Amino acid sequence: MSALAPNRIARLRLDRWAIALVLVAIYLVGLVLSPSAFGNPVYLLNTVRQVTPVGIAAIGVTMVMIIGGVDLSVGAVISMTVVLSAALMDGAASNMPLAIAVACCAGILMGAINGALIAFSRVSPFILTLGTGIALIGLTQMFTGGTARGAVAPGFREVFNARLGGTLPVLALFLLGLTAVGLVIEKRTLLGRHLFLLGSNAQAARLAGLPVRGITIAAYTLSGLFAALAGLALLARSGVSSTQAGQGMEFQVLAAVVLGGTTFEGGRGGIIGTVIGVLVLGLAFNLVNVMGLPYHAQLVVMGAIIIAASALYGQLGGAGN
Amino acid sequence: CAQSVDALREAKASEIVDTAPFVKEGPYRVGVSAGYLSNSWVIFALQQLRWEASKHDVEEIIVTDAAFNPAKQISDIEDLLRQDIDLLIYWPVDDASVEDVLARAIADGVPTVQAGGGFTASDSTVANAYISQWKLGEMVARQLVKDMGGEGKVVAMLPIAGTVAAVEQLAALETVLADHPGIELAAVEYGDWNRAKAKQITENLLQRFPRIDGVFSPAGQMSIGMAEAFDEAGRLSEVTFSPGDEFNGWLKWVAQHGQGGAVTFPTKAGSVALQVGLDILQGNEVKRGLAVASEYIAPTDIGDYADMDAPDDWWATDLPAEFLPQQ
Amino acid sequence: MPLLEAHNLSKHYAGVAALTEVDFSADAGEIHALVGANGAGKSTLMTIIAGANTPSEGTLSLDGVPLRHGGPAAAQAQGIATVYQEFSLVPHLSVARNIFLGREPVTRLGLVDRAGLIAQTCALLDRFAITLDPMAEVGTLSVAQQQMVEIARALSQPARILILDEPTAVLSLAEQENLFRIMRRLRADGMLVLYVSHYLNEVLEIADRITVLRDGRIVGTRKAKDLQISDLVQMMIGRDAPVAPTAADSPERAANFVITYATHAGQQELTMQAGEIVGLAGLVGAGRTTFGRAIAGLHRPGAIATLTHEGALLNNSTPRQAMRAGIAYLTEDRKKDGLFAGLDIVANATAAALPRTTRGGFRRPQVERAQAEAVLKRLHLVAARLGMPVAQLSGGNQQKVVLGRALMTEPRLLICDEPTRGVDIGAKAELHQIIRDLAANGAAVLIISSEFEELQALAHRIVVMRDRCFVADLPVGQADQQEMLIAASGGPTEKETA
Amino acid sequence: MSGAVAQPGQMGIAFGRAGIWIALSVVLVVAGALLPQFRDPENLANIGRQIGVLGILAIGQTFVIAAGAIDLSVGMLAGLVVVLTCALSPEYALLPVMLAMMCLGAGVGVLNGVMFTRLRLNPLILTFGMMSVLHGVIFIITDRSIGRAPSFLRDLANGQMWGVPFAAMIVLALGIAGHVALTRSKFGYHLLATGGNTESARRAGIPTRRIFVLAFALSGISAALAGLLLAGRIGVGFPLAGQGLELDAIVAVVLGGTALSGGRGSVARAIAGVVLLAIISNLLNLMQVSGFAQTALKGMIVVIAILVNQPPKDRA
Ligand SMILES: Nc1ncnc2c1ncn2[C@@H]1O[C@H](COP(=O)(O)OP(=O)(O)OP(=O)(O)O)[C@@H](O)[C@H]1O
Ligand SMILES: Nc1ncnc2c1ncn2[C@@H]1O[C@H](COP(=O)(O)OP(=O)(O)OP(=O)(O)O)[C@@H](O)[C@H]1O
Ligand SMILES: [Mg+2]
Ligand SMILES: [Mg+2]
Repeated sequence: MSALAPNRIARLRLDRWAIALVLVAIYLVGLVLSPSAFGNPVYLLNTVRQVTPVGIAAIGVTMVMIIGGVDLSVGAVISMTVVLSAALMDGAASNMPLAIAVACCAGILMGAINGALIAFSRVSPFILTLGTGIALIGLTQMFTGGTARGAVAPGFREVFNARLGGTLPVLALFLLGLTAVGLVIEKRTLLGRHLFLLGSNAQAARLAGLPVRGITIAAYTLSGLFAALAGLALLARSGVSSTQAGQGMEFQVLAAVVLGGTTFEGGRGGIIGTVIGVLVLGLAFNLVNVMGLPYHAQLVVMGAIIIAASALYGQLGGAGN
Repeated sequence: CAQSVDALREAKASEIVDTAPFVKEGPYRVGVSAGYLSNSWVIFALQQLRWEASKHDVEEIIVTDAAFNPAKQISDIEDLLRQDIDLLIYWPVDDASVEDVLARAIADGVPTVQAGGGFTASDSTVANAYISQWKLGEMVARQLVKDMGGEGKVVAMLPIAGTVAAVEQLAALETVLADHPGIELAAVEYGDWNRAKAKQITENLLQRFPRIDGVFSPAGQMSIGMAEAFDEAGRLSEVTFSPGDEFNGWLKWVAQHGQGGAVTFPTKAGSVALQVGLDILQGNEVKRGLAVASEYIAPTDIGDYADMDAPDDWWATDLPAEFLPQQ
Repeated sequence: MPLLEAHNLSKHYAGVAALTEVDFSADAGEIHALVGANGAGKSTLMTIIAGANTPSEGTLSLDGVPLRHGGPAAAQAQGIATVYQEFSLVPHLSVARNIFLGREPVTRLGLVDRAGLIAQTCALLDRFAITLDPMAEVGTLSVAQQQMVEIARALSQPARILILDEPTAVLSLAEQENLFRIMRRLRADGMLVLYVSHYLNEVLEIADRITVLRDGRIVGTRKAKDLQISDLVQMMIGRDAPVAPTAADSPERAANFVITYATHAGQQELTMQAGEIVGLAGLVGAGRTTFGRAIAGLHRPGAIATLTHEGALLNNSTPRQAMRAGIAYLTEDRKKDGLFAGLDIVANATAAALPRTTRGGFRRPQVERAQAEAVLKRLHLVAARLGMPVAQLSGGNQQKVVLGRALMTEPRLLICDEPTRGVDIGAKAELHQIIRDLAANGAAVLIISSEFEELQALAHRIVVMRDRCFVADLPVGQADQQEMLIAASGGPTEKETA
Repeated sequence: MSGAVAQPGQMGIAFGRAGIWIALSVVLVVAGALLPQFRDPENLANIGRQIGVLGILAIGQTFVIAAGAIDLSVGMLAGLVVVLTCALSPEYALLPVMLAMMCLGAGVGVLNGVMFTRLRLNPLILTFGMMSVLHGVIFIITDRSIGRAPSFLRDLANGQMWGVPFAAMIVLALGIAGHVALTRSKFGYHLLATGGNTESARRAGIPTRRIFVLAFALSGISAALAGLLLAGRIGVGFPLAGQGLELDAIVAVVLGGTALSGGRGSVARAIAGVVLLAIISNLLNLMQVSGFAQTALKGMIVVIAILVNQPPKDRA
């Protein structure tokens, strides 16, 4: 019996926390370049508020990616819930519960459809969810006829954008709460363990008698639900519905999840990493913005940060091919 | 330079075009190639066009949507030409990109009319029903300078980088500011006609600049996002907003806050385009460019335009009920 | 001068020393075997020689000339051909393309000569009397057939050294005999064959010299003819061999399992008693795995197994249902559908029995851990921590974890497909004892094995399968190896089953 | 990528390979029978023109996907080529510009490939980052349409001979070359092996890193070629010209039955996928389906097509 040497344990920790190191590094760079911004809690919490929609959606997508899938339809689901809930609210506070409930159900339905199609076939989830996402965008546009219908109920935006004690935004709390929910699912429930088992080895999971299809559907359904909640958060943030609200968000979400150490192969990673990944992207975007780089330079820097951060992570032994 | 471009444009616009090769008997089939449809202004302009068509001898309107993809728009126009249309109305993703295919349309005897924000002087566009983004930008900039008293630090929020709208609005702003050295253009950002994005960018601008005196934002959609960011940062009082367009959400905001105002970006450009097209088909005298004028609405007069019961994503309009977009 | 010489080789994996200061030499024209317990470092040494692995320290030389490390391609170019312990085939490609991977013949146009490729493959397979379809996609072949593809690939190279890392673990008797013939022929041609195996009797039969590794160090190199199995075991594990196991007595005939197997060839039946261990023998591709998987709910067209227990029909329509009905299946391909490689030991062991440890959908990690620990203790698992990734365990210990998973479901019928493949002799005896205990506690056990000794040691009854049919059913006392081979390969048999 | 995996049944493959051809035939027959405008040779020529850019992109993408990676940067790369070609053409001769663009494409591809193999990055994330970088570079060059495509490219993209558009001929020629390279050349053999199981290929002595770099380089070159044709098609250096092309190309490749997990792939079927998408888009236009409904239908068609055209089933 060979005992494990201590440096192996240290190394494992390093793998897991690589993305946190990246976060700290970016933060320190920000602090040096713009102490007034990055030293200011109001500013930092505002960054959290900005990334809330992406962050919430990323929690759901993490669960899907743990089982080795991927969900590119989240952008479309976000757009759909934004439009749908605004249309149902129709400017009246009394409609709010109904609108929120329907939006969540729509997200769940879309997720369940994705999950069922994937569970009962052998198609690539990447292309399948790309397809269902495109279809959903079209359906949303048909529903609206091109103008964003409806209006946000009074108070909806105000409540979510309020700052408790003048610093802590309610939206950030919303993200925190949903992160906690996601963490409980991941770490403490049967489903959470099933996600990892299925993602680690689908064949073995089937042989071990796990309800593979049920797990798949559950994961995608959760992704749909979290995307719907992200849509509500986005509606709260932007205050207006738009058929393009979630356009392209799926790639930000994907970048964050992968940065956080959840791989496309599945079986590893987790929500903590994802949330840190989201924050890395948020801080990076703010950093280039605060530095006053023009729009196009921002794109270059963003791309470079995504590559560099995941390269650093890969070098530390985490992701990779 | 940009100013002279506009002058040149006006000169070119007053040319009389040769309609002889296109004259035809009705009823007409009209093809509409939209560069994009997922935008409420465009939807209203299209409804204006349909409304106008209902008053004339138009048998069918066929609409395609290129969803911002210039190559798809070329394909769309090719496909429209295969459906025996008599008139092609389009608004381009990019005006130069459709030139070749429009030339083929003309060779097929189908006149081409551009609708919306741009003016194209090329031979492959027979006529334009246009709103000058440059003029609009200039009006907005002048009003802003006036409201600010010619002093202070300004940030500009433009639509998608690279679009005609973004290019001409910026050119107009820079031209106006050249005469007003007291005003400093601190930052130019692109909010993609996206309220949430404009808001996020503004939040960062607020962090970057301890003081911002003015906002140049001709698109009302983005102006609201910006206003929310200023509001949430508790800094709404320090800033002067430029006029936006007739985006209903913005009009409502102006009505509530009594500042900013609006410069119209009339959706009736759609019906004007159809009229011009029909004039060509009927051999009437047609100028190469028919400008649909923008006008300034002061905050005090906004009440006539803002529809407090309609959604934000809505435009001041005189469309009859049956032609209103679905709500 | 020895053909191959290793001097002072060491290999460290993040804190684990797989090899420590190994000095090793082997000559042309010999079959040199390497033995050692699981994790002793045999494969590590082989992969380093094959160029697929870089040593942390030390040098290798060929004919006295130092080998520079240049990856597998360089090693191949210098005449080293390798059959790796883990599969190294590309499943989507055909047998022919796999065999000549990287060395495809080309036509004058510079394109791959497809006809030539097939022809060369056929010639090679004929020369070594290997029966394989050159056009078949490798992924569709059985494990044993895939192993033969790997061997054929190694043989297709002009080599001076052939490395075989546990080649016979998945082979059945006939292939094994053929392989030994081939090895002797290569030896006669002056080649060095490096041979890793856990089957000590095989090793003693075929090898000229034997090197024993323990914990990454060389214990010694001896002439095979000077050695007995007991000496080898002594060298490998540092103590005497475990007591040779014998077959247990037949149990009371009780609670019947009747298994009906429907194939294209028709329906047949197999009965088993609770407490009985039935061995399933057969040559490669006889269809034993397919049968076992069908019982466990992994049916495929033309292989449907239904079963009754005391007359009551059990639902085995899916693996999940089968598991609920008390049927557990231990896979022959641990890596592919046994292990959750990235997860820790507890997660692996409890995977099938998780609902038993949860309350209201919420996990109770302590309960999980305690239950896993209890089972794994019974199996004498050797691991530093229960929280370590299962992939870091040695093969035998991995097998124990997978077996532990099956035991946690408390099965009434356990199907073990090649349960001790790639497991060292010490662990093997332990696994055998566990299976016996399980049967003694009332479970019916079906053992699929290509190793006659294993079946003889464990089973009460041996069923022989040929071409998807049960062709003989013998009490273990009456089954001798000769007779089983005849039955398995299609000769006349004494007792035919229904 | 682990040991011996997927165990496809023969039936599944046979159908998987035929799937795209069946779909294409069905759509052709039905459309030809029901819509006279569709049969119109001019309309068919239009479709031929419309497959040019995507067809070329799909060829390059097939190589990368068959190698087990993916390249999201090709759309923006093509867009960059469009902008540069149009910007440079007025001043420089056509041939040097085209050569420079091919070098640019190859360079970006090699950069992708080297980063992929050396930094062990996930290809999706790597090329997504590269896409963002290229997007930025385009806008550093220009934020508006610039220049004019040389007339040669414009004629190439829009012209035809004997009723067959040049664009279709180019796709056909490159497609045959790509198909032969993937199915008959040593490089193709080694690429499919690398995609099927990288470690096995490496152990067989295949320089897998070089294979990946070459695959990405091919993808970059095909993006450059597609960009040149796209420049001819739209005639002007529009900065966003390439946006979204990468996803369409990937969809086409997958419709053609190439698995995203690598190891399988067919250039011919990828091009069939492109043709199918072009025909569907053409049909929806001819049938006057509204733009929004077209989007919805396109998504549903992708879903149905991949459900019908599934990868082969694993051994139970
Ligand atoms: N990639 C790796 N990372 C970390 N440790 C490894 C790795 N590969 C092997 N080891 C460790 O190195 C040691 C030697 O392993 P090796 O595979 O050489 O043993 P072996 O003698 O071939 O055993 P077996 O009989 O089970 O095949 C073991 O402790 C194993 O856990
Ligand atoms: N009932 C059946 N119907 C159709 N095909 C079968 C059937 N049984 C077995 N086969 C085929 O025969 C081949 C060998 O079967 P299998 O792997 O079950 O044999 P095995 O005896 O376990 O051999 P090995 O020694 O290789 O483990 C498989 O490829 C399988 O497809
Ligand atoms: Mg080994
Ligand atoms: Mg078997």
